[in-house]
Amino acid sequence: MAVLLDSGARVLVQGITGREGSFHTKLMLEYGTKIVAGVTPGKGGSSVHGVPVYDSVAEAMSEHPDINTSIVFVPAPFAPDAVYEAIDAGIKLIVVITEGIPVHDTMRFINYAKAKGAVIIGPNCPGIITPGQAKVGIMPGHIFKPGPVGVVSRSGTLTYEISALLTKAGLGQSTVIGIGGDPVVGLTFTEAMKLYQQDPDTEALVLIGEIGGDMEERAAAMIEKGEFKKPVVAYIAGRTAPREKRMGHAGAIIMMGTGTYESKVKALEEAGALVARTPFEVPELVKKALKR
Amino acid sequence: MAVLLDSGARVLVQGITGREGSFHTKLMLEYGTKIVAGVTPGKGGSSVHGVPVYDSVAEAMSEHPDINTSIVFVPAPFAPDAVYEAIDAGIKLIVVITEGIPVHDTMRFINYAKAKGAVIIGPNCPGIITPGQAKVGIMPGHIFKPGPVGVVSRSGTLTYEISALLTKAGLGQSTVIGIGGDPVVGLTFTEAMKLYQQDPDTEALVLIGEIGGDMEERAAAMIEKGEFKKPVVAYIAGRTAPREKRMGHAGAIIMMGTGTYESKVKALEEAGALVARTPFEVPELVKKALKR
Amino acid sequence: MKLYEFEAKQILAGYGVEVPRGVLIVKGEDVKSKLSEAGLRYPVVVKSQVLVAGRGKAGGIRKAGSLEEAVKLVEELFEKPIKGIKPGAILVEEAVEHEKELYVSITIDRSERKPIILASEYGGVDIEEIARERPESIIRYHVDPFVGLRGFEARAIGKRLGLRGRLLLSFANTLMVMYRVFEAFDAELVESNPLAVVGERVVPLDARIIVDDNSLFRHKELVEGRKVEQRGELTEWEVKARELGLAFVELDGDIGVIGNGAGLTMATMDLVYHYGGRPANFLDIGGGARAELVKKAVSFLIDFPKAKKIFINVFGGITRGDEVARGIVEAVREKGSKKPFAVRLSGTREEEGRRLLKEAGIEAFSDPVEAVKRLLEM
Amino acid sequence: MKLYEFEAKQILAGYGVEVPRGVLIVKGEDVKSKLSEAGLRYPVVVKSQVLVAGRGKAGGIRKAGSLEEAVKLVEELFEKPIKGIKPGAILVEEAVEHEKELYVSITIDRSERKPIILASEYGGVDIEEIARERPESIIRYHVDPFVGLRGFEARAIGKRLGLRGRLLLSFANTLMVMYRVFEAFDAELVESNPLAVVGERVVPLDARIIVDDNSLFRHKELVEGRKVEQRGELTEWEVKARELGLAFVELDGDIGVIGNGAGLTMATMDLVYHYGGRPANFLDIGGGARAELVKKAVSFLIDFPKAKKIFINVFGGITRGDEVARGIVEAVREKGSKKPFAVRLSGTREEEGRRLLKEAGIEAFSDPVEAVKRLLEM
Repeated sequence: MAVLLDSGARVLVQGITGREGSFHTKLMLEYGTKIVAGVTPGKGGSSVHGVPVYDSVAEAMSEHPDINTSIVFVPAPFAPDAVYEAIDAGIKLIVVITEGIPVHDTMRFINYAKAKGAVIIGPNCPGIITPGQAKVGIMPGHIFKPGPVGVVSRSGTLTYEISALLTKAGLGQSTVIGIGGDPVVGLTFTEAMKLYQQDPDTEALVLIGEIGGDMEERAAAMIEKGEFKKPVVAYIAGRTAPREKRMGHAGAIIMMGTGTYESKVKALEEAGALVARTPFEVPELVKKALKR
Repeated sequence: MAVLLDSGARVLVQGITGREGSFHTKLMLEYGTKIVAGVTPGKGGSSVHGVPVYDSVAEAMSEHPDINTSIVFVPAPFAPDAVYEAIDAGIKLIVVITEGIPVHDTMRFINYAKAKGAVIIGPNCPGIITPGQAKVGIMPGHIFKPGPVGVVSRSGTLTYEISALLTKAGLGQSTVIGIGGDPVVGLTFTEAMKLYQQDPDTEALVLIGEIGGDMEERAAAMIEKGEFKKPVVAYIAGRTAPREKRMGHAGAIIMMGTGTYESKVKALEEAGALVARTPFEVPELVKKALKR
Repeated sequence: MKLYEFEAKQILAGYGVEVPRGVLIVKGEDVKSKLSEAGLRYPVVVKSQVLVAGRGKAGGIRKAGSLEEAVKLVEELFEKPIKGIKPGAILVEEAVEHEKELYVSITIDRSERKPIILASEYGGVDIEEIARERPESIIRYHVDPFVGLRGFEARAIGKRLGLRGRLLLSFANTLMVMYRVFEAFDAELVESNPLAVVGERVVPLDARIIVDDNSLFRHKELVEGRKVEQRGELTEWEVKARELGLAFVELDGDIGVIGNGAGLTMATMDLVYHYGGRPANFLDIGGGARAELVKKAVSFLIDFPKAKKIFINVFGGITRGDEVARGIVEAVREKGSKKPFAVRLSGTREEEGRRLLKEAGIEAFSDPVEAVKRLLEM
Repeated sequence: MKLYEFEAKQILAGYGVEVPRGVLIVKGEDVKSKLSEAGLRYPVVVKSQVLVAGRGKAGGIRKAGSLEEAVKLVEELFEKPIKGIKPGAILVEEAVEHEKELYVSITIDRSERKPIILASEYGGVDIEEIARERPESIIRYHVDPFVGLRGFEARAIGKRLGLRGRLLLSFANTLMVMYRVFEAFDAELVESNPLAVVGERVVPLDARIIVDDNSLFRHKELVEGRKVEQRGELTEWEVKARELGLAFVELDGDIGVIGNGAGLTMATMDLVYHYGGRPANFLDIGGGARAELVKKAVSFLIDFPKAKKIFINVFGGITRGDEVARGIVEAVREKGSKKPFAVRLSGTREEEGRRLLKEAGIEAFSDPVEAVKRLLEM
C-alpha cells in the first residue's frame, strides 16, 4: 500500500503534446510509471514517446479502460475543461500541474470533483510520487527512495530539498505529495493526513508548510484532537517572508490570528508536532520522532 | 387520500401582499384551505386577511414548522428566487402561479427542485384543488365537487369549463391539477399520471391537452406501455389554432412528427384513451369509461 | 423575439466568432456609396433581412458578381416581399467558398427541461428532410443548465460530426460561443445553418437567435435603439393588435372569436370549426378582464374585416359577467356595428351580464354549443 | 490586480448601485475647472486614489466645505505621499450624511473552497478590531459557486444585520450586485466599508475590488486603457523588477537572496535569518530556469543597492547546474561586481556548475548551511 498512488496506477497525460507534457511523460516513463495514453484535442492519432494520443479522455478511456489516474499539463485557460473531462470520464485521481489557473475556476472544479468523488491534487503543484512504484508529477525521481516517511508539502523545490535530505539520512518515503501553492487547492493537509493515518506503510509524516492560509493550523487541530496519531515533523517556510497581498479587511477578518509563521509554529508545537527551524533539521527530528 | 394535496396541507403564500396574492389568499381561506403564513420581503410583521406576513420563508417556517405547501404569486423577475427559497426551506410542494417567468430561469429551478426532491406545479398555472379538502390556486372553487375523476390540464379556463361540465353531470373530482401553459413546466402529464395511478380515490382521468410539445404523446406512450391502467378521457385544444412560433429548424427537428392536433389524438386513441371532439363530450365519455 | 440574421451575426462576432465580411444596408441609405465604401471582395451574397422561414427558397438570397450587380440586386430585394414582408435592411456579404455545410443549434428540450444541442454533418436547406428520413444522423446532446457546456463536450459533438484536428477545435470554439450566447441572451434558439467548413475553420453563413420574450425585461439593449424595426411574420392586423396590447392571431376563416384564456379560446375556435364554421382569428382576453379591455378587443374585431360574425366565449371564474357585458355593449354602441354577435357568458354575475346584453340587442347564452350553432345560422 | 476606489465604484454603478456623486481628477488636469464643471453639492470628501491600506488614517481622505477649499485640498493631496506613494488621481465626492456604517465583503474561503460573504453592522475604520474583539458579531455565509447567491440569501444576511423594510431590500440588492461583480470580474475580493445607511437605502462610501491576476487573460478591458497607471504598494525596485518579469519583493535586510521555487526561496531567506543575517529581498527564478533568466536576476541584485552580499540557492530538480552557473558568471563579468557571492548548487550537473563558478572566482557549495555561514563571515 501507499497513499493514493501505487504500482497499480494506469496514467493518462492530458496535454501530452505540449512542451512540458511531453518532457515529463518521458521522465515519468523512465521512472517506471505506467502511462497508457495521452490526450490533446485535435492531435488524436499521433503518439508521444510511444504513448498513443487521443482527442478526448472518453476515447482514451474506451481504448484503455484501466486508466485510473490523470495528470494535467494543459495551459491555464483550458485546464479547467481538462479537469472536468477527467472527472466526467470517471477518473478518481487527477493531478493538476498547471499553474496560473484563475481561482474561481479552481474553486468550481474542486467543488464539482468533490460531488463526483474524485480527488484533485493541485493545481500549481509538483504532483505525487510513491518511490519505487510510480511518479505522477514533475519532481526529480532520483532523490526519493522507498521508506516509512510520508511527506506532504505546499512547496515544490522545498519538497525536493527536504526529501533529498531524508533520503541522504537513510529515511525513505512512503508517498510524497506536493499539494500545490495556489490559495485554493484540491487535496488539503488534513485530507492528506486522513489518508496517511490509514496507510500502514507510513510511520511518520513530514509536513512542509508556508505562511498564509490556515492549513497548518487545521493540521495542528487534527493532531490535537487525536485524529492523526502518527508522529509529525513540520517545517514552515516564510519566517522572514513579506506578508501576503492584503485582501482588504476581509482577508484579515477571515484569517484573524492565523496565517503567520508564529501562529503556525505555535499551533503545531502545542499539538505535539516537532517543528524544524531549518529544512536541515528535519531528518534529525524525524529520527527522533520515529524512536519515540 | 388524493393527489399531492389534501386537508393536511398547511400553506404558505409567497407574495401575499400583492394584489393577486392578497385576493386569492382570501378566496383560498374561504374555500377552507389552511393558510398559515405569508411572505413578502420587507413587509414582515404585517398581516393579510388575518394571515401573518414574514420577511422570509425561513422565518415563516420557524414560526410555523407545519408548512408543507407553498403558492407563489411573486412577480416574474423575482419569482425564481421565491421558488429557490421555498425549496431550500424544505417545502416539497410548490405551486407557481406567476406568468411571464423567463424560460431559462424556469429550467434551472425545475432542475434544482428535482435534485432536492420538491414538486413544482407551474409556472403560469391555475394551481391544484382537491375538492372539499383544499384549494391551492386561483380556480373558482364552487365549480368543483368531490368525486372519482382526476383532471390534469395544460389550460386554465378550459379546466374550469370542463370541471364545471363534469360537476353538472354528477361527476365529482378527486384532484384537479392545472400544470401550466409555459413551454417548460415542473409537473408533467406523465409525472401526474404516476400519482393518479397510485391514488385509490381516482377511478378515471381527464387529460386536457393542447397542441405543441409532446406531453400528450408521452402520456399516450405511458398508457400504451400499461404504466397507467385507469381509463383516460382526453380533450386536445387547438385543432384550428395557428402553429406555434417556429423555433428555427431545431423546433422542427425536435418535434419531428409530434406536437400537432392530429399526432396527439392519434397517439392517445391508439393507446386506448377516449378523445372528446369538444369539451362538452367529456362528461359523457367519462361515464362511458367508468362503466367499462 | 426573433433577431435578424445581421443581429445574430453581430452578436456572435462580438464573442469572437469569425463571420463573413459584409455590410448592412438599411432602407433609405445610399446603396451604391455604402457598397463602394465597404470594399467587399466579389462575388457577394445579397440577403433580404426578413424574419420569415424559407427565405432562400422564396428568392430572398441572391448572388452578385460585381458591385453594379450587387447594387441592382439590393434595390430589387428592397422591393421584393418575402411571404408578404418587405425587408427593412439588406445584408451584403462576401461569398465564402466552402467544402461542406454543417447544421448546429441550441434550444430548450421541453420534455427534459434542459438545453439541447442538435448537430448534423448534413446541414443546409434540406436539414428537416434529413432529420425526417435519417433521424439517427442528428446528434442530440443535453446540457446541465447549472454546469453549462464545457469544451470537451463541444469537441465530442464535433468528433461525432466527423471533424478532426484544427477544424474540430474551430467547431468546438464556435459551439461554446453559441452556448454562451444562448445563456447570456436568454435564448430559446441559437442556430447556424449552414455552418460552413472552410479549410480548417467553421464559418456561420447563416445565424438565428430567438430571445425569450419573457426575458426582455433584462435585455433592454435588444429592444431599444434597433436599427431595423421588428415586424417578423406578423400581418398588418397582428401588428395593430400588438400595438393595442391584444393577444391576437389572424387566421383564414370568417368567424371572429374572443375567449378568456388561451386553452378556452382555442377550444372555442375548435367548437366553431366542429359545427361547420371557420375561425377568422384567435383573440384571448386572459383571466379577470375588465370592461375596458373587453371593449378594446370587441372594437378591434368589429374593425377587423375578415370577421363577418363575432363569437365571444367567456367562462368567468374570476371574470365578472357584468364587466364583460358592459365592455361588449359599449363597443357595439360606439362602433355602431351591424356584425352578427353571439355571446356565451358563464360564471360570476352571468345573469346580470346576459340581461345587459339582451337589453342592447345582443344574443347571450349560457351554453356555448347553443351559442355557436345560433351564430352560424345567422 | 487591485482596482482603485473610483474604478470599483464605476463598476458597481454600472450594475445599478447608487454611489455618491463625484468627479475624478487625474494628475495634470485643471483642478479648478474640473471641479467647477462637476457642479457638486458641498461639503465634499476629497480622496487620494492610492492602493495602500489605511489611507484614511494616513491623511488621504479629507473634507472640504467649499469649492475653493476642495481645490486647495486636491492640490495638496496630489503632493502628499501615502505610505510612500503619491496618487495619480483624486476622487472628489459629495459628502453623504448617514445614520450608520455597515461592513460587507465577498471573498474566497480557501479552506471551504467556496465564496464567503462577511458582513457586520459595525462597519467603518475599526472593523478589524471589532472582528477581533467580537468575532460573533461578524456574519459569515458561504455560497455554492455553481448556484450563486440568491436574493433570499442576501435578504437573510441583511435581516441578521438588523435591517428591515425597504432598507433590507436595498441592502440585498447591493449585495446581489456585489456578488455578480465578484463572479463577472473573477474577483478575489469585493468589499464595501463603510456601506452607509442613508434613510431607506444603503450607499457604498468606499469600495474595493481585487481581481485575480491569473484571470487577467479574460479581463483585457481592465488592463488596457486605464486612466490611472497601476502601481499599488510597489517600491521603486519592485516596479523595475516587474518590468523585467522578475518575481521580486523588497525587504529590510542587506543579504540579497535568489532561490528557485517560492518555498525554497522563502526557506533560503529564513536560513539567512537563522544564521544571523537579514534578507534584503525575495527573488524566485522558478523551476527549470535558463542561463539568461539567471543572468537577469543576478544582474538585478548586483544593481540593487540594499543587497550588500548575494546568496544564490538552487536545488536543481530539473534546473541544470551548468546553466545556472553560466548565468551567474556572465552577470558578474558584465557588471564587474565586487559584491561578495555565495552559491549553493545541487542537482543535475552540479559538479560542472560548481567548477564553472570556481573558475570565475565565485564560491560554490553543495550544502546551503555551509554556504550561508561562509557568506555571512565575508
